[in-house]
Amino acid sequence: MEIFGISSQALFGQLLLGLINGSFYAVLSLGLAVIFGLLNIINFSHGALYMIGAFVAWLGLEYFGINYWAALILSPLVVGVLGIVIERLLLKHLYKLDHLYGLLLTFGLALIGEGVFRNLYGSSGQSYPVPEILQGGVDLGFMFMPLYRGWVVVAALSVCAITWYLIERTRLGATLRAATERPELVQALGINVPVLVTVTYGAGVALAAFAGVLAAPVVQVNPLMGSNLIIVVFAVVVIGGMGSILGSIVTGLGLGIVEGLTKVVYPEASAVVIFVIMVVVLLLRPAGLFGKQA
Amino acid sequence: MSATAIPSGASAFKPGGELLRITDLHAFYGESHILHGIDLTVNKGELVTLLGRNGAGRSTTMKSILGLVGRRTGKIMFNGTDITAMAPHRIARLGIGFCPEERGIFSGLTTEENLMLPPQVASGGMTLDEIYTLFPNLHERRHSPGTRLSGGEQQMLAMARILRTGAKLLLLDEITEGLAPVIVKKLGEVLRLLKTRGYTILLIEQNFRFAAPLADRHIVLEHGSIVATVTKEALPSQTEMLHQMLGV
Amino acid sequence: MSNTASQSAKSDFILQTVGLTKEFKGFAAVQDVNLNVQRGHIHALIGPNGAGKTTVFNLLTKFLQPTRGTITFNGIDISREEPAQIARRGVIRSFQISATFPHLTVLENVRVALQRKVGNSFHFWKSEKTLNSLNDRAVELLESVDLGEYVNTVTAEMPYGRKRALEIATTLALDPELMLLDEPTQGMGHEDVDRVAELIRKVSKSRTILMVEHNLSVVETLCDRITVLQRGQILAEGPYAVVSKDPRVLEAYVGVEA
Amino acid sequence: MKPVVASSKSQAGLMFGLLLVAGLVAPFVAYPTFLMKLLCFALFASAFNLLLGFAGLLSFGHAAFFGGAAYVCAWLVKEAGWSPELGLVAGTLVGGGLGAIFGWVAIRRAGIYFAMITLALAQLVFFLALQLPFTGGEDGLQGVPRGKLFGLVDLSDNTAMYYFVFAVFFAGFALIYRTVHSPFGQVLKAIRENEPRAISLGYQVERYKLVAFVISAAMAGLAGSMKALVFQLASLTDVHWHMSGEVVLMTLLGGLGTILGPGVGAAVIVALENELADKVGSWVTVIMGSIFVICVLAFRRGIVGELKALRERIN
Amino acid sequence: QVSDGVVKIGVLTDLSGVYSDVAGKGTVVATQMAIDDFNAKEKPSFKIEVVSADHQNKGDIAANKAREWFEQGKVDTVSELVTTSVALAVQKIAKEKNRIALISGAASTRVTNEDCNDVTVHWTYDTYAVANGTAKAVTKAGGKKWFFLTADYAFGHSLEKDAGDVVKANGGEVVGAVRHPFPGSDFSSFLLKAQSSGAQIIGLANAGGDTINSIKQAAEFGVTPKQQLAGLLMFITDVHSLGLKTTQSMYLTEGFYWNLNDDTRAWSKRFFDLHKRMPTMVQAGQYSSVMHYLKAVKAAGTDDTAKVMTQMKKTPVNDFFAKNGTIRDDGRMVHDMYLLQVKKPAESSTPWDYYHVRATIPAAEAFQPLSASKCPLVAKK
Ligand SMILES: Nc1ncnc2c1ncn2[C@@H]1O[C@H](COP(=O)(O)OP(=O)(O)OP(=O)(O)O)[C@@H](O)[C@H]1O
Ligand SMILES: Nc1ncnc2c1ncn2[C@@H]1O[C@H](COP(=O)(O)OP(=O)(O)OP(=O)(O)O)[C@@H](O)[C@H]1O
Ligand SMILES: CC(C)C[C@H](N)C(=O)O
Ligand SMILES: [Mg+2]
Ligand SMILES: [Mg+2]
Repeated sequence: MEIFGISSQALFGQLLLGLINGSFYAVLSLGLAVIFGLLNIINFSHGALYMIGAFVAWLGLEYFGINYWAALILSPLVVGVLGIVIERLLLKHLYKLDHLYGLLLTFGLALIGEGVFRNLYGSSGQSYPVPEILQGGVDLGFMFMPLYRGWVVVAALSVCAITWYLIERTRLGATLRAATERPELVQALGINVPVLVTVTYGAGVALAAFAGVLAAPVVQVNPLMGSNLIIVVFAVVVIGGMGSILGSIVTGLGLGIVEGLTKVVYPEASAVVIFVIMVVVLLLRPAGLFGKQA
Repeated sequence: MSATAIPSGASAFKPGGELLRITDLHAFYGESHILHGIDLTVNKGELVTLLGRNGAGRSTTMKSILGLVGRRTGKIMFNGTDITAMAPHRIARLGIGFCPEERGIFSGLTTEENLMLPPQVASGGMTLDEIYTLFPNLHERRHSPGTRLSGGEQQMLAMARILRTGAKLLLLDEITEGLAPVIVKKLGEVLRLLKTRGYTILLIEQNFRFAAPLADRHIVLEHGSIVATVTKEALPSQTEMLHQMLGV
Repeated sequence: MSNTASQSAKSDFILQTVGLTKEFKGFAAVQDVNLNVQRGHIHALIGPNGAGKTTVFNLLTKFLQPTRGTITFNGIDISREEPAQIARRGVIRSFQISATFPHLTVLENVRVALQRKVGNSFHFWKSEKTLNSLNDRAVELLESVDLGEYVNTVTAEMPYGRKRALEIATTLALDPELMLLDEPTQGMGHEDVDRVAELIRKVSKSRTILMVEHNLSVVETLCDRITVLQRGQILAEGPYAVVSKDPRVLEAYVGVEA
Repeated sequence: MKPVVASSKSQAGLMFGLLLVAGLVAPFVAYPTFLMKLLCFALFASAFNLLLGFAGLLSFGHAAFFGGAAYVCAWLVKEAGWSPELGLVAGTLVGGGLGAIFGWVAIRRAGIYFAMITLALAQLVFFLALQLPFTGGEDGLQGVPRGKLFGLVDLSDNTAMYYFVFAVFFAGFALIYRTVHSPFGQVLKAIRENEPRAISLGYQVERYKLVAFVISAAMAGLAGSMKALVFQLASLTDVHWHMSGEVVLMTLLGGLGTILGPGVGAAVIVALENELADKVGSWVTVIMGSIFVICVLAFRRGIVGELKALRERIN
Repeated sequence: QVSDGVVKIGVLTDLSGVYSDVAGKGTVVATQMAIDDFNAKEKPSFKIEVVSADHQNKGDIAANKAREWFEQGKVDTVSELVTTSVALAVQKIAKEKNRIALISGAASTRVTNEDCNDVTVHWTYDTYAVANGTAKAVTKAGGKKWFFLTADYAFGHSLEKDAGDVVKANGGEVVGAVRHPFPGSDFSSFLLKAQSSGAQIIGLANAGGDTINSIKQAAEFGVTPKQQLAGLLMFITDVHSLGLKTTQSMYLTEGFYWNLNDDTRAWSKRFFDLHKRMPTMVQAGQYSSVMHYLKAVKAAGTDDTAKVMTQMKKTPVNDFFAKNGTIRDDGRMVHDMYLLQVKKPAESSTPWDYYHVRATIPAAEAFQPLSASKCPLVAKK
């Protein structure tokens, strides 16, 4: 069967791969959005923390025999704590300054993170095995779908859904949303906003680490794995509208699929399609697809 | 509305005695010097109003108590604790509820989420049911976004929000602003009720007629300084002077 | 002139709005405001906090886009123009929160305003010394607001009250036909208030002024006409003597019933 | 009354004089290729600073102008046989042209958004440089001949090349200096200080920002094409976002909004990279990152800014 | 005379990236071994120094480093230069500065073809040689329909072209190709393309980490075993990290295998003691080239580029790496190559015992003949 002269097999296959990539975009941009919402900081080190998340999983397996499933919980915890330390030690001092300083500081952190791991482990990448029960795959007719990739989509979507639920439907989330609107007043009502900020940052980077662990068996665990991805994710966040939770999830998945589609139709453009969409969106809707108009 | 719905004040707050003492308070926004040495005390169970023209510094006084102004000097004691250098949330948790003049309803939260936002700081706050009995409108609209409420409803919400927490000192900034007379009347009843239950209230009002019968004392500010204090007893003889000062 | 103006036709209104409305997500901050400012007047806009005064200013200068309504300046419809264009027509505003260029010197602050009319503002290849020809005029303006001694001070280092004075000087530098002042005496001590009030009176000679002011004594002494806003709508309008007796105003703004 | 600070004129003269002397004797003291690299980056950082330091716009996409121009210049000189000086002119124009496009899209947003948008646009340019047929993909354009200046001076001689680079740098730097200290620069500063106020005085601020952006991009382009000639190659490194980050670092370290700061910052970073590369290997990135963090946290005025502050405190 | 009495060798290689296993630190070790052996045996009158640096597989970094070494560091020869783009860039600088480039790791035939010059020697192997070995063997074994998965840079292009030529020359057909970014990490969408192309053989025109990942992901996506992979350039380290289970029966072509004969085993054992891994052909070639260079300097009595080049070219190479190897005028060092097949896990008896040697490709056939060369140095003959 063919659609527009493209075999449906290739089309569906690429769309599915796009969805898998989109899952990573979604989880990463979700973390960025959560952080941006409350701290007003574009967390440039998000990609590095994603990479560190993957490395923590790899190191755990290599040196302590910690398996994938444990790593899926442990690594976000470790990285979350790292995030908390970063926030308490460094970011805290920047809130009164122009928000650009947050961007610059986290950029510096990204360089440090990447550099340290590059020195310790080189940039050739370490391979992380697919966990036993997710090896193999299913034949979907149009393509052979490795189980693990299917799991990535399921896990990413679940985490997105949980995060969305936490923020939009719970008391904690309500507090968070209120603090995004008027931090001072929320504090005056007796809520410890500084701690909330710290925890939020920790949680946001834990999401990055989670994505990192998910990615570990898919790509080589490699110090540079986050640095190119993150720019795309920035574009996703800009397109979705900064700070919008639902926006970042939907846009992340959507753009992954669009990218997949481009690979079928005009592969040369697949690397840039997201940036092109970003420019178009900005010209038409400066606040992004889901952003509140300024 | 049943009076028994409101439990009496917690035992930690013995009746009488001083609850809030402000000494030589100066406050600044950036480079403008707003308060020029305020001294005032509020006793337990008292209702004190802050009067003054627009821009006299009444809201600033309140915000200073909670540590919400850019910079302040002087000393603020609450229930025997020096709170001058405390973080705002810790001050609030000592039992101070704040209802800001711009109401501060969160648009991203539903009415009920707004209501549930402030944490319980002491026992003896009202329950959700009691609050809904007191303000039936809020019950009706509890699932709609906070800022979709009418101005009056938002004002009720802002008040109700701090009644849940068990705070014993309420800082109320222009709660009748822009409200229909019926609601104003209702708020008057609520305040009276709160008073009988041992709440201590610091009230900013433009609407002198609303404030006069409720208050134990009136404090008048002008250009960031206290220019007069009038007790309930002295009020009849001094009303004329107050009107003068308030620029009528 | 104010004599003839009061009798003659509409064209003596330098600024008029018809049905001016601004809504923020369904909340009407300014509603159906018909404002008429007479040429040569000092016109005050008062009202409780949040009444929409600053919003009106923002609409008049197009820092905000009106949801509805038209604005005419000198008989020209300016409802669709850009902020900078409106400034070029001679409507210059000051801000509620002091608006100077903090790291430029006081002289440079005024010169930036003077420079606009010279038309060399895009000349990046010329030396800034070409601006020195504006110094005399700048100093003159500064002296008129008693800032002569501050000429070379970096603005940030001046006391607050002097900054408000500088703002007025900067505004005057453009020789505006209509000056919009948002709470010019806010945050000032008594003597500064008097000084600024005096200054406003002085500069009002050849122009029209629309000001927002909470200080009623300033309003009383300076203003020819007063518009009272409440919750986005005009509550009352007229000379001070009339408005200050209006029971609705007393209730809404002053806070007592007559 | 003499309101303008009298010493500023002679100070500027002194600065340019010293710069000239230093530039002329430098090759007798240091390795010319190193100096040329330094000058290219000093010009790049100064151009960047024009935007961030004097117009308050943080572009995270300046690599696009630097690298884009490097590619165009390299291609024209190598494949089309243009002379080096024409290559530089073309590179400058390309930088400016790209700047106009970026500016047109980005200037409608401010702050973080502006940074993000420029970053993403630069990424577009990066992919173009990777994929367009004439860019040499991963390899870049190598073996670009330095050629003969005006058909006369053979630039393959390092000393000759150095003096050419220095002259170009000096001219570019002087232009930036002039822009900052021009009527236009005054308005730019005013906009940075208080944009709403500038608007209310009748300035159409977006136009000023756009012009500043274009000048900055053009000078970045000049620096990039010069780099292409010096090293005889244009490569993906030049258009990579790390390059955009590096120029921010140079500017921040040297002193944002100071005239000499970016040059000083560039010198420090280039020297560090040169010195450290052999000794600490790839720890260089970690060191760069740390400098970034330290600058942002404790040293926001940068080297020149701190020195200035120190001098003022002493006076 | 040797300038300053010092011969300085620069090792410019990938110390941290995807080719760091293939070349990397091991080539620095091999260089040092060569120098130590040379000093011990030949007792030269000059001193020998080494510097090394990481070029991160980036042509510009390499070019800048080489330039600095030549201009400031008094480096006489720059060596190794894994990654084609690096080699091509540095080769040009060497020519300009009139110093010698000894290339071991880089693969493309461009080094001695279009881009040849008279200061460069290409030592170990090239894309023609490996394609000629592996692609020919696979095509002859019945794999006629090919699809290429190509690393998108000079090396990949070169390998794809050379292998495509061999496939066609042997009666096969190329049905398509897809180029992936270098270095790549996720190959799934490219593999999907390869899958839907209907080719029998997917030729991997990439190397190192990229090849390893492509092979793994091909298995993950069920591309293999329905379609077969041909690793056009694989090294023993790749087989080592993938394991015999994944790679069994694959054909590959190398210029060196440690377990060929006593000489290779002896040298490799020494190398293993120092580096804890068996040598790749790049590392062995590095030793061989440096040794040959040092001997030439000694024989010529000078480090002058032209004289040393002449000396190197007129002396045959005879060591554990090559028997009767010669350096042609285009700079190509020609020697025997080996067609190898990966053992089944059961067939491997000792660690690193990975290959069956299926054929020795004689020097004369292994490399592109001079008659087909595009090198200006030999074209007009
Ligand atoms: N955030 C702020 N920044 C600068 N100045 C402020 C700020 N908030 C208030 N002010 C100024 O401080 C002074 C006192 O303000 P405050 O809000 O305390 O007045 P108030 O007595 O509550 O009167 P009202 O509420 O009627 O305006 C006023 O001049 C006001 O303009
Ligand atoms: N950008 C905005 N978005 C939403 N609401 C706004 C915005 N700007 C102003 N408002 C609201 O519009 C109303 C009018 O505000 P405005 O600043 O005009 O009041 P004002 O009369 O100037 O008060 P003040 O005397 O305190 O300066 C207020 O309720 C304010 O919260
Ligand atoms: C070690 C290698 C595989 C290097 C690669 N073949 C190249 O020349 O680019
Ligand atoms: Mg107030
Ligand atoms: Mg206002």
